[in-house]
Amino acid sequence: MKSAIIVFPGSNCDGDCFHVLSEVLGQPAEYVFHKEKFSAGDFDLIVLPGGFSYGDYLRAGAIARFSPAMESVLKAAERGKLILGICNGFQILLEAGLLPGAMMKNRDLKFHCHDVYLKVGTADSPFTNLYLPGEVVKMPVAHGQGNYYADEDTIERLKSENRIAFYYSDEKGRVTEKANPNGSAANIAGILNEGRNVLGMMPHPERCAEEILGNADGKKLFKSILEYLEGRSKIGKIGRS
Amino acid sequence: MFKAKINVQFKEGVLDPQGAAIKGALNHLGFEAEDVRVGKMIEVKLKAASLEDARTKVRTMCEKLLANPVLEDYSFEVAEESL
Amino acid sequence: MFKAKINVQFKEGVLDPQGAAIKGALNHLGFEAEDVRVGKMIEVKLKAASLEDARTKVRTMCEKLLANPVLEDYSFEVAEESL
Amino acid sequence: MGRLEEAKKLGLTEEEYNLIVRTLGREPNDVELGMYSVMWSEHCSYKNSRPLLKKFPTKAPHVLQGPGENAGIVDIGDDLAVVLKIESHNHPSAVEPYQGAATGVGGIIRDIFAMGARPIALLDSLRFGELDDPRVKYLFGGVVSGIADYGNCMGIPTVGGEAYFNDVYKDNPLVNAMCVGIIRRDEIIRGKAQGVGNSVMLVGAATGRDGIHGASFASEELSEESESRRPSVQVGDPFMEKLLLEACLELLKEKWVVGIQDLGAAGLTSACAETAARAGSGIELDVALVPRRETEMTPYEVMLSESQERMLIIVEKGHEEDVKRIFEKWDLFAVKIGEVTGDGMLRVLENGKTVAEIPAKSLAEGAPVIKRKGRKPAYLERQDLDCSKIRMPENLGDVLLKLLGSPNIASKAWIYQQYDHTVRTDTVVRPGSDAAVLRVKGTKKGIALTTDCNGLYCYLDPYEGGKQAVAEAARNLAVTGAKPLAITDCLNFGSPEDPEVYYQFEKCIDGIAEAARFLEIPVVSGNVSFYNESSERKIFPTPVIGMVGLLEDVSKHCTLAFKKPGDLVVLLGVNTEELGASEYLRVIFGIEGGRPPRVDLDREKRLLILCLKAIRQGLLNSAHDVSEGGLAVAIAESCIAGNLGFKGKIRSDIRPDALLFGECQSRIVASLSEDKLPALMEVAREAGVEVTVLGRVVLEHFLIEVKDSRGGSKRIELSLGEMAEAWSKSLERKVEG
Ligand SMILES: Nc1ncnc2c1ncn2[C@@H]1O[C@H](COP(=O)(O)OP(=O)(O)O)[C@@H](O)[C@H]1O
Ligand SMILES: [Mg+2]
Repeated sequence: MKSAIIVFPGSNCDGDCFHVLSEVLGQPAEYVFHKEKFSAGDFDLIVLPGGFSYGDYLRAGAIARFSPAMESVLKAAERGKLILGICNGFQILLEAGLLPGAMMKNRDLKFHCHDVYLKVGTADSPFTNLYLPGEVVKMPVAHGQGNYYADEDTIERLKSENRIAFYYSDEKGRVTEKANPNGSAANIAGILNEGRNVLGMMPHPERCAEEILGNADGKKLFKSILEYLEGRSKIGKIGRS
Repeated sequence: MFKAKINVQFKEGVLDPQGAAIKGALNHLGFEAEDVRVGKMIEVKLKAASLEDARTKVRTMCEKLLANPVLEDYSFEVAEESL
Repeated sequence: MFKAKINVQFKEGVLDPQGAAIKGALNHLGFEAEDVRVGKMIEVKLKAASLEDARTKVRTMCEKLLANPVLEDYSFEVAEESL
Repeated sequence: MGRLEEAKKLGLTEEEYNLIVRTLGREPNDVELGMYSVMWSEHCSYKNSRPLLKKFPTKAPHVLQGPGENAGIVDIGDDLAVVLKIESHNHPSAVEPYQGAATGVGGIIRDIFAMGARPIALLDSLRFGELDDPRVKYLFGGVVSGIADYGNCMGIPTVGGEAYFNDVYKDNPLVNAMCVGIIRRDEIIRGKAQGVGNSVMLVGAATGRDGIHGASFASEELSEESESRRPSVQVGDPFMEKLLLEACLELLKEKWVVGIQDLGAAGLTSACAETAARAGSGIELDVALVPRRETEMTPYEVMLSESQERMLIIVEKGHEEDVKRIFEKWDLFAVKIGEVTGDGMLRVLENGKTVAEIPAKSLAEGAPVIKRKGRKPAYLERQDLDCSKIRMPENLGDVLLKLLGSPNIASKAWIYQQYDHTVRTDTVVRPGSDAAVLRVKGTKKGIALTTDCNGLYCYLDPYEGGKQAVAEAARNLAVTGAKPLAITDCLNFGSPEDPEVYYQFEKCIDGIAEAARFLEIPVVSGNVSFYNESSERKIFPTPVIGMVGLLEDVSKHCTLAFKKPGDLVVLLGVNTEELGASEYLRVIFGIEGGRPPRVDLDREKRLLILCLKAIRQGLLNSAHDVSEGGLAVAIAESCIAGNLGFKGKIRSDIRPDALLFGECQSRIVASLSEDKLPALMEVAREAGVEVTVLGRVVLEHFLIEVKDSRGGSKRIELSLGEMAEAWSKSLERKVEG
């Protein structure tokens, strides 16, 4: 499993993703600078890391999506390569149209950095196959603009197509208003594209993938990807590609 | 040189957290604000061949970058700037 | 009911990092933007006794809350709204 | 107007002016006068404080860089070193809280990467007036979001700090930011302009008219007039700084980089004068080459601008294009503005014509030291508080709840949850404990970070207060399992021209120096902020101590949370009857008085040794130092953090409120499994520290009984829920309510 981590100007979780993929999972990973195009064939997984690309000026992710590397990301997505956008990476995927909807400022207008509980919405994806559907996991969030918005039809579609990967929930898995840290529609914390090869999520699995950090719930996400790519996952092969 | 004043606002029906907060604060200060919407006002000075050309350019800017069609509407005015 | 359109902008000379980033992006996209400044456009619907009263109120809002006098200037228009 | 008059208007004294004339051998022109006035302001020259700062112990075998550079550096083994520095941004934050705090964070980060280090953590030490005041609320909210937005965007976790509220800070909030970086020992870079003919380059943001005379602004009291000078406030651009950081770190790997210096207060003037003075060289530059954001800037404005996010780089001649290539990658410019000369002069040209010419050493180091004499303030003479006149409250449970809800003790989550404190995936112990712990990737090690100072103690006894700040910081590190390594200090005081303030300053320094020496923790960097007063109030003397400690094995760290029902809860150290200066007296009786608790440094040292040993040997399940609010609050905090209760009995003849809420020093509340008690006793005996069993960790009840030898007793009985409620929501309610 070889990963590319795209470095946008202002990315700041690129090193964290690199660390998890290479040190914790022991898999090869490379940084790709936003000014470079790359060949989708060279990588199995493309990570759009968190941070503040272009300072989040104008709108989070709005400027980054025009970078040359994103052209390659679009092509790779089309070819069914796995794309994982975390936090700012999710915002970029939305702006680029690879995922539906948009992000707004958190409803209390404050940046939120703390652990949240997530209910796994679907285990039927390359990213979540090691989780159980409905399983509750803990992950840190750290964002000021994680208030997911989409019109009702889109939300309905995401639900009916089983594309909501994670919901903000309480410790017991109840998807309540109180457990929603930012005002996201339907408590959405992460969604898949139609082909299920693109995942965008606000919480940071790379920040909770090691015991020393007190929580390794996020490691399963990266391991799911590995399982999938090595053909061992219970979900078999998705979509085209 | 042309100068465009571009106004980007949330679509009708999108709940604007910043507007809601300001409304709360205004009412707390004793004003009777019924509705508050916060948008962006972006002023761009640009080169273009003509006013028409400038208008086309500004529209493209808005569609490509300045407004997010999922959430936002935009409107603008363009005027020629004398140096 | 009155409707105010309030425009809040950085004072001359104050660094506008957001404007600079947008300018960069526009030029990257092939536009010839010379200068970009980003401000806020705040629309407030408010109750007031008269247009005059509404103007006074909006001015006070700006001074107390909506604009930061250290860094920002404001301007506004008020109109009466028919229901 | 005569030159001298003009000099005075710029804040220079007649004596200083005469010295300038003597140094130059002529009258200074406008540009020169402006340059002198900022460089010789207190903020840049430390002219009021330099002799006293010499009292600090600054040397130790692990110190690689002491005071005098952009930041201090200490060795942590494995070829790695930690870089640390704290700085104030009080005055700018009082005028424009959001930008003031943001640019404060930006500035301290630049100090760290100017040494070649990767910044890995931020801390913020805050003091504000009481939150009932709307303006205070505005300032506080603005400062917190300014710090958040800057640090978060940079991707540097803000892992700790303090927040204290008291009316004395109403007009002059304190905003101190600390940054810590990590560097390979062999990659340390210094801010020196060496090698005649080498190129001096300016990189980062374009220069505007921001913050001209900011440094002198920070060197005077806040007044109506300074309010009206507001436009000089700078705006921070964290995105630009992030690019600058990455570009600089990439650049600094190159062997042909000679020196680097951030542009902070006094902008280009200071950066050039300091780098040249450190190397004993000169610099000649042409202001016409400086990229600008605004038109028609004069040489004066260019030299004094405090536009943020800029750095000065000195490279070997011939490598200018290499520098440009690296900065272009990050969409930044790099421009050669001048070169290093051998004549020791800072020569400023405009299009080839000389507009200023000053010996660099005179600018950077030549400000005449001002010798002042302190006078013991009258309030210190009539201070003794007769605690026997204080009636004991009926219900000590209510007292505990009130204390837990005091913003000075209550949870600071409202603040630190707005700070990204988990980015970089090193944060092993997050904010909310006594000190943050970060792992050091690639090693087994960890570092612990804290900032501490109790301004009320320092006010009521500057010497003891100074000592206590160091002792408490060390204790906060020790309870995580970290051995204290180094101090960076931020000395926030009123006007040094006031002999009583000067007295406070001198005594605080004596106390800090004494404790640092005794506990063997060198001071490696710091900052002085004077003139924190308005016509109505002076702040408490507030010498904030930032401290870094080392854990040899980060997996053996300890936290304050109780872990297991059934564990024994013990007190390490002894209780003494000291009620003075306590949060208890302040909150319950409105008294800010009495003698602050004494620190017996010998006792403190033994306690630190015991705590470190016990944690290293894996004896303790939790450890928490006793500070504001005393023993009862400390136990309650360990309960709330662990979501567990406590049941215990304490036998003592100290009056119950003093026992429970007095803030006597050198105490730690720890919990451990019962079978480890003999081993702990053994280590404690060796260290010479008393250990008392206080009770046990239980599921949810909270019960403390106090019994004296005459059969008297008092009790506190509460539910965990009500304590947690009082503690966790209080600050949020104050700010948002
Ligand atoms: N301004 C702040 N920024 C970040 N963290 C803070 C701030 N104020 C307090 N904290 C955190 O809250 C916790 C409690 O702070 P404090 O009561 O000062 O601890 P102590 O008494 O142990 O020094 C610490 O973990 C501290 O780092
Ligand atoms: Mg403590």
